[in-house]
Amino acid sequence: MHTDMFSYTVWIPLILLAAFLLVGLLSDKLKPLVAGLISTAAILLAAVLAYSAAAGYFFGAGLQDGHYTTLIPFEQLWLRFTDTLVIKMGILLDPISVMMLVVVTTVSAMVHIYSFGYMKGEKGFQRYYAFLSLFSFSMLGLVMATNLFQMYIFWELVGVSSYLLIGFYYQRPSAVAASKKAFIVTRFADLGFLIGILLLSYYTRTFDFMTLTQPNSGILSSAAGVSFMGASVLTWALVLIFMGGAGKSAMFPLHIWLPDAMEGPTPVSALIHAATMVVAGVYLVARLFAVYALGAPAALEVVAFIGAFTSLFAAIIAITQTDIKRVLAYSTISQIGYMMLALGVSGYGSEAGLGYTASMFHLFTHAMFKALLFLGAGAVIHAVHSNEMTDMGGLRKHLPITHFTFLIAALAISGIPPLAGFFSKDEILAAAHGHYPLYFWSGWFVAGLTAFYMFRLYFRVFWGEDRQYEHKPHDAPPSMAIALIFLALASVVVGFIPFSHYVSANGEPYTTHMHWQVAALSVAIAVAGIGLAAWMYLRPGTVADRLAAAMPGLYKWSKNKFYIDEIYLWVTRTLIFKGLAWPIAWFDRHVVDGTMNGMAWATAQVSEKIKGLQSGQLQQYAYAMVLGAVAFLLLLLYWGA
Amino acid sequence: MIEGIEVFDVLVVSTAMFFIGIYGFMVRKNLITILMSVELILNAVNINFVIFNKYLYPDMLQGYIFSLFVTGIAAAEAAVAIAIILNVYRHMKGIDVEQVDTMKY
Amino acid sequence: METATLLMMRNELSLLIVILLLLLVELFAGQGKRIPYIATGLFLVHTLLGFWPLPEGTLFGGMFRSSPLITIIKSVLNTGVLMLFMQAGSYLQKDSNRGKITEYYILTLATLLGMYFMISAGDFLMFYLGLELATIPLAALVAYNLSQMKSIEAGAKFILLAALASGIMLFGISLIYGATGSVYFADLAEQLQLSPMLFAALAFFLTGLGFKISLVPFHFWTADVYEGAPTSVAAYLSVISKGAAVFVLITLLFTVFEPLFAAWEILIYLMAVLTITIGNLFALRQQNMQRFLAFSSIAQAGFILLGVIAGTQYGMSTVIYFLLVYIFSNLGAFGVAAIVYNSSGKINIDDYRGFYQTNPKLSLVMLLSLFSLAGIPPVAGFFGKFFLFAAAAEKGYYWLVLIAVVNTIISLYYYLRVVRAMFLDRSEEPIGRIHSDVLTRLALAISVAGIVLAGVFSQVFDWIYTVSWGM
Amino acid sequence: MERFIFYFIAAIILVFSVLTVSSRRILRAAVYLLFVLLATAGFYFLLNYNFLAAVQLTVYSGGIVVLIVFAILLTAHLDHRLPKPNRLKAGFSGLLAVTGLVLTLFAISRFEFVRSPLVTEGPYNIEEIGTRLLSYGDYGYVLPFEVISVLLLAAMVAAIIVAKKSIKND
Amino acid sequence: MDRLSLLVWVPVITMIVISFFKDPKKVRLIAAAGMAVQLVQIILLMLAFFAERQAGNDAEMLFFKDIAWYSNLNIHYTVGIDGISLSLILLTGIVIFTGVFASWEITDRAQEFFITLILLATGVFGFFISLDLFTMFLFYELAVIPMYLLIGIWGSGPKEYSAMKLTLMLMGASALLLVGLLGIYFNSAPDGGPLTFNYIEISKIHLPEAVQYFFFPLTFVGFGVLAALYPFHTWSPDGHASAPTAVSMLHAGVLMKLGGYGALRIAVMLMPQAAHEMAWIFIILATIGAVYGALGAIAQKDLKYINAYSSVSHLGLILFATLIFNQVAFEGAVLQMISHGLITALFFALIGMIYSRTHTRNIYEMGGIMKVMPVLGTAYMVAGFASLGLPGFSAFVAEMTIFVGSFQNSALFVRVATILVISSIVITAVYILRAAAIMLYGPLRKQEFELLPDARWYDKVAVFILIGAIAGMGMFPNWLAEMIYTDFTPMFNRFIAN
Repeated sequence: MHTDMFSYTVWIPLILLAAFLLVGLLSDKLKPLVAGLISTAAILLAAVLAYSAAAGYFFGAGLQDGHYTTLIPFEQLWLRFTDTLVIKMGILLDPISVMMLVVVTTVSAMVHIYSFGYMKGEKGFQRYYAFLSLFSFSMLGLVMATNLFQMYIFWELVGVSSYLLIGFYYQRPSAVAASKKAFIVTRFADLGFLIGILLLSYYTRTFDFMTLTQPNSGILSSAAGVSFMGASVLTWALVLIFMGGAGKSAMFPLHIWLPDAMEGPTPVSALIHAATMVVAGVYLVARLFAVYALGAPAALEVVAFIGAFTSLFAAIIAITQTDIKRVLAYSTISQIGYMMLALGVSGYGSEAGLGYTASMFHLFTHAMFKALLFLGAGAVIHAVHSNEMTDMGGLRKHLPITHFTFLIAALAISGIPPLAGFFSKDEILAAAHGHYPLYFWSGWFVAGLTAFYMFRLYFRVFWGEDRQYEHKPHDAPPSMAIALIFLALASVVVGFIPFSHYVSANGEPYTTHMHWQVAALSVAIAVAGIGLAAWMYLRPGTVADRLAAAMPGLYKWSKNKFYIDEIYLWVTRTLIFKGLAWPIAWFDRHVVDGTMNGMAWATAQVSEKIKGLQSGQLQQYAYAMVLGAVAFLLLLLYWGA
Repeated sequence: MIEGIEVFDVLVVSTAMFFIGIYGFMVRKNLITILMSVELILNAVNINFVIFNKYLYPDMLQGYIFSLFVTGIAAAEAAVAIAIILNVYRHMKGIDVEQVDTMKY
Repeated sequence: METATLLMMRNELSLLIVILLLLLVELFAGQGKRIPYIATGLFLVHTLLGFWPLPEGTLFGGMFRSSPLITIIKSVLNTGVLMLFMQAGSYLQKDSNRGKITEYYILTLATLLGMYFMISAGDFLMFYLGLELATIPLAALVAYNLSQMKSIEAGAKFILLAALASGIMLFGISLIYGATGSVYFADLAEQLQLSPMLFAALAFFLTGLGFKISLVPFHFWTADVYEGAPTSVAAYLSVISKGAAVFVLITLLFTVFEPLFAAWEILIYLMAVLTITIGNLFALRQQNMQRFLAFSSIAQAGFILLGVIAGTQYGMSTVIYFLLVYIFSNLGAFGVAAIVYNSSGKINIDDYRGFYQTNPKLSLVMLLSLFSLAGIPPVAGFFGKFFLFAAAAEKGYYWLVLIAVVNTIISLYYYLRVVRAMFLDRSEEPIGRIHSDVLTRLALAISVAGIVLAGVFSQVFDWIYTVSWGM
Repeated sequence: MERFIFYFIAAIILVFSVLTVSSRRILRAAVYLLFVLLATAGFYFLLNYNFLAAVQLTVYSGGIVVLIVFAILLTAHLDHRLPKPNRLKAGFSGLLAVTGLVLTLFAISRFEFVRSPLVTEGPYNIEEIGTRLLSYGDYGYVLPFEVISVLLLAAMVAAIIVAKKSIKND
Repeated sequence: MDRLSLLVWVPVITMIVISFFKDPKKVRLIAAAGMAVQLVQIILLMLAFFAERQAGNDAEMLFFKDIAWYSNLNIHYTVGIDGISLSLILLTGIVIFTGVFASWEITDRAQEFFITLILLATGVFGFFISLDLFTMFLFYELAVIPMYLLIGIWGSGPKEYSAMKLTLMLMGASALLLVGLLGIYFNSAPDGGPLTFNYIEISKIHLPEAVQYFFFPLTFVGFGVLAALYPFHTWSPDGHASAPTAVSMLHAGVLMKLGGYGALRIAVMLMPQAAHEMAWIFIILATIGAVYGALGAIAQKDLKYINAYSSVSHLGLILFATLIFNQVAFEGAVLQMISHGLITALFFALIGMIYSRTHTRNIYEMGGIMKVMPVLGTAYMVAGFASLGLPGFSAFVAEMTIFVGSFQNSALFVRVATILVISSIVITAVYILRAAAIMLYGPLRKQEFELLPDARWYDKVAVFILIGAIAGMGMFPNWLAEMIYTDFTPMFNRFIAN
């Protein structure tokens, strides 16, 4: 009954798929504008459907008997392995998927619109929109997945869309390298995801989220009961699945691809690498939260730890970066770390699941203001044709709209009330505090760092002196401005949504309360961060440089991102390529193949060596004959005796 | 039937002769002497046939006649062989067996 | 003795008549260019007559045997010889052969007659006579190319080694006679038993036949003789002479030497392994086409031993079937080699480079023949080899089969070398376009037809199988 | 008595056999071969196989040896001495021959020959042999007889074409 | 003429017709027409097959036809198909059809080329329809031998060496196989009765275990070599590198599947005990093959070498799956055969097309050619994505089926091997993207490439059909998977019963 109501939701991804196929296949035959319009129309339509679904779900059909149920309005068998292990393609509606629908379609729609201005005149405009549609399709498929395998499928598809979009400027070697890196790193993480799925499904005999997340179903007991190397198999499986999530969400140590992914067009960064795809990992853990929380709390600890560590780690790096998109990228990593942390510290239940709600809330708000930050950064880059902060300054006069919206976003991310970030961050910190104080303090410190680096960025870009610009920077064209303004509004507004009324770990709505101490502390440190940034960067001076000189070690490590890239390079280049691949190639050609050739060679050698037998000498032939006869005789006498 | 002589005694002689012939075949340098060795071999075979016939199976003439035929064939063989050997001589101006090795390996 | 029973020797008699007619032709018609046609025609008649089935039976107190199987093998040999004659015509019409064309036919047919008797022999005397009749004139044929030292040398090597081999074999026969008092096969089978002297007899006897079939280590003459002999004689040696000897070997082993199975099994096993391997190893390195085919035919003989050692009715029929196929294949290969040599004087494998450019049809014949020799489907050689392997496998000689099949890889290498020269390599100056005469082309066509059809149509094999009951 | 004659003949056969294959004068070797063949004939006489002995004398001694001598005369100078055989070759060949001899004799010695109780007093007369050769029943030899005649014919043809001068060259 | 034999006769007739024409233009048209007929025929066959199955015909083999051939060895010409062979026949039909288009530009001895090429395909078709081990073996060898000529005459690089190596190694394998088949045959009637080569008959009996232990390795290795079983895979890089485009396509696409199919259907299915006992050896080899091939591919410069090693890796997956003894894994093996066949054919087709333009296959000598050949470049990327197992393409379906299937075997050894094998998909991503990055992307490396033409119509035919098939199978996998899975059931039940 209720499910029928939502059966139209299947069209949300399908519209986008159709747009992708249409634009992608016709590609050059379409006028760029037409292609863009098709894609944009599709995403707008999808957004409308998504909003109506959200409305229908949250304010109507979703709430049954006091908690939000999971609805599956559409499901189709796709591939059958065994009787129970089947991959279905379906649509799953529950609070977080509906929320994600909204996020994805919203941000995506904004990016589509924004891109009209940003990508204008680019070669491959059609291709760009096709890829955007593909991405949106995949992302929606991912969030609405009804089972692990469907999720994995779309997981891979968003990965490839990301690859395609990062490498959009394929003639730029750095873009190509970045796209490759992004794909391979996430793919490596997905290996864990896949093995995790296989392991989990082997014991539970199902991929279905519905079945898996059923509390008290006992389905997890077999996996929880088997232990391997000190932990239950279920823990292993969930840690492996989390590995996939960590890869996609750029958790340490799999974060390295995300900063490089900034080689892609900026709107893409906003969409994929800030708002939607990178939070897929968070979404994944949230989706399986019941399994984590009920089946393997140890795995959840891993999530919390990785989240906390990553948020701190990335924030430290963000301080010293000079490429504005990279700052934002590390900021994203840091914020996603927050979300992970929140999930990790959450319990199962409504009130106990504050972390869960907080995580989703932050995901939601973050999507808005981080997309805004990126789009703003895009507008800046569009204006000055550079990513480097050193090439910027004093832009507030030239780009008033951008400046204003950017400021809102920066405040939001810094957690200044009453902007969106404040509320969600407050909940996260509160949840962390309830779980383990160290996480709280680290999160609190990160909040300060966040404010600092965001305003470092803000001040250096929009304040200070004008630089030598090639041509006068001009503000964003209308299409871009619309997106900026819309998102700015969202950043202001969404914080007031009573999120816990809609999203909770077990589906039961509840009400959260403001944690005043936590809020005060976090606002204080945010303000301190902003103040520090203002002190260091607002006035001309060399405070920052001196400070850097004072802590050369830390500065250098931070500036070089703790040399993680180098370690990876060493592992791949030296260990895998030089240490494994090349030796194997050599081994194959020379030893394995050499053996085969050697056999041929040996045969030829034997042939050469024995050619003397055929000496042309009559008497040697006779000798051989007699020898043969006598040898035969001897043989027979020997055997016969 | 020779008094006091057993089959084996004769066989010793013939076998020895046979192997002497074989030795000659393998060692002699001249094509004609090789042919002579062949004659020794055939002769040894003949003795075998004859002695078996005489001592063991005198009721029938199988060995006896066999040796007759062997003799005949030896002659035919010798004739053709010698014709060929003469041709070798015509080409090589010599019949040293070790020179007859233009084809090998 | 009735005349009717004498008809059991119809094959021999008609062949004898052909020989005599040719002698008459020699006397009265001189040495014309028409002789090849006359001889081929006469032999064609003889061949056709040969297909007329004959009753089973013996003549001359068991000295001469006849059975459907024997008739078949004779017909098989006839077919081979007929094709050979068709191919040989153009060679014989060369000036250097003037004055001895008829002799070629007479001698060839005399050896064929020898083989008939060898095959039909019911006692060792007939066998020996047949063998010698099949050998001595051959020496003259080998040395046929009198102007060439190689040919003479080949003749000398052949006759002397043949004499040695038959001498050794005779010694073996004499020991058998000594042990049993009879040279009649029918008597022997009952009387033989394992004893050291018979081991000696067996070893010596196998030396003689091994020489004929060119089994290792009695094979050394083969390459030199094939190389020196005229191509058609080499072909004759490799298919007809060898085929007859193989047949005799298998009949003798399974009739006369049946009681000594345990002994000769080892020897045949050993010889099979050695022959295949050594033949292949030497074939690898050959340049001269005839020499190459010589070693190839040695290796093929080794494969035949697989069917011999199986020693069943099935094994027997596979051997005969293989011989038939082998005749087609080898005559195809030799035929092309002969055509090339006679028209261009080229005999090395490297000379065949780019052969396909100029002579696509001939090179296809060669290709099919070589593939058949190598045992590649769907040509008949594949079936032949498969059946041989099956025959050996049936008796559990899996290791032997394994050795043999591994050897087929080596053999494939050298067969493909020729293919490579013909098809893959391009040459600046390939062998020119060759026009061969009608008979030769017909012979090659028969070869090809045989190669292609003998495998696909199982009736051929079935027929042989049915007939070989009376072995 | 006969025994001693046999020993004498055996000695001649063996000694001259060895000489045949070792003499370095080729014509002498031929003569030694003749002695061997004659001694063999003597042996046949001793066995009372007179016809066979006669054939041995005529065909072997009279035919083959004469043929060989002719060939020698055509191909070699009379005072020519063959070079000494290669030591290695002779050594190996000798070793092989002796091994073969020992093995063969060993094999033969293990066989118990049963002497026939029948004591047919030869000599077979020529008539009997002739009848045998021309009869076609059991143990009749007309077929081999015919075959060998074909063989001889063929051998003759063979010898002729080989002996013919090659047209092109000479 | 029965329906299945037509699969052999159509190519044969095509060859005969081709032999009357010399002009390359006509020849290729005839070849294309013939193969089109063949493809249509296969599709009709599929429809008929489904109709039969729908109608409830659950015989193991449909369109069964049996003609006695060599009676004394009990050799028959027996044909019949089930879903497994049918799907591989479809694969072959597609690959040979596109292969003709990929060979469109061949003018040197075109007549001979197409005849030999189609001869090869004939062998493959024959192999897949055969149910008689002898006939099967015959067709198997028939399919291998034309390779020699095809590579040797129309190949490039050290073609003669490669052709010889390939032929010898494959024939060497078939030598082992021959012994294996004979062994099976002569033990096919343990309780007396006539011996048989008939696959169905043999699969019903229980071969003595001692026999299995001797002949299973021979048979498995015999087929395995063709499926690039480590360490007998070395013919494959050289062979593929030297082969002309269509031949590489057919060889990697179809011929190597003969090995996988045989290893599964004959070696494993007929000798289950030995397979079970000895599986660990071959699992190790297959795992090495899967990982090692992928790693080896990273270090290659030549596109064809990359793809050849990639094939080693993917075929390793197939062989691996055949040794898990699980119906899902078996199904996965077959799916992977089809999937890899299509993908690798596409790869080789594209490599051939690119090579014919740039005259190099060294990725370092290219660079940025996406700009001048967007269609080919995009297609190459599609092939790459398909190859690295992206959802939506066939390889994903196949690989996941294998992985899920393999994971059902909970032995620690198998599990470790499975995880290693799964890890190969990451390495696959590395070499695929590496090659693409170097070759397609970045600035155009050579100015003379600026003028190179993009895909011509016949190129597009080949490429689009293959992409269509890959994507079709990737997006709607279940009908194929169900068909294969269902048709494995009787076989698998016997397997379990044994």
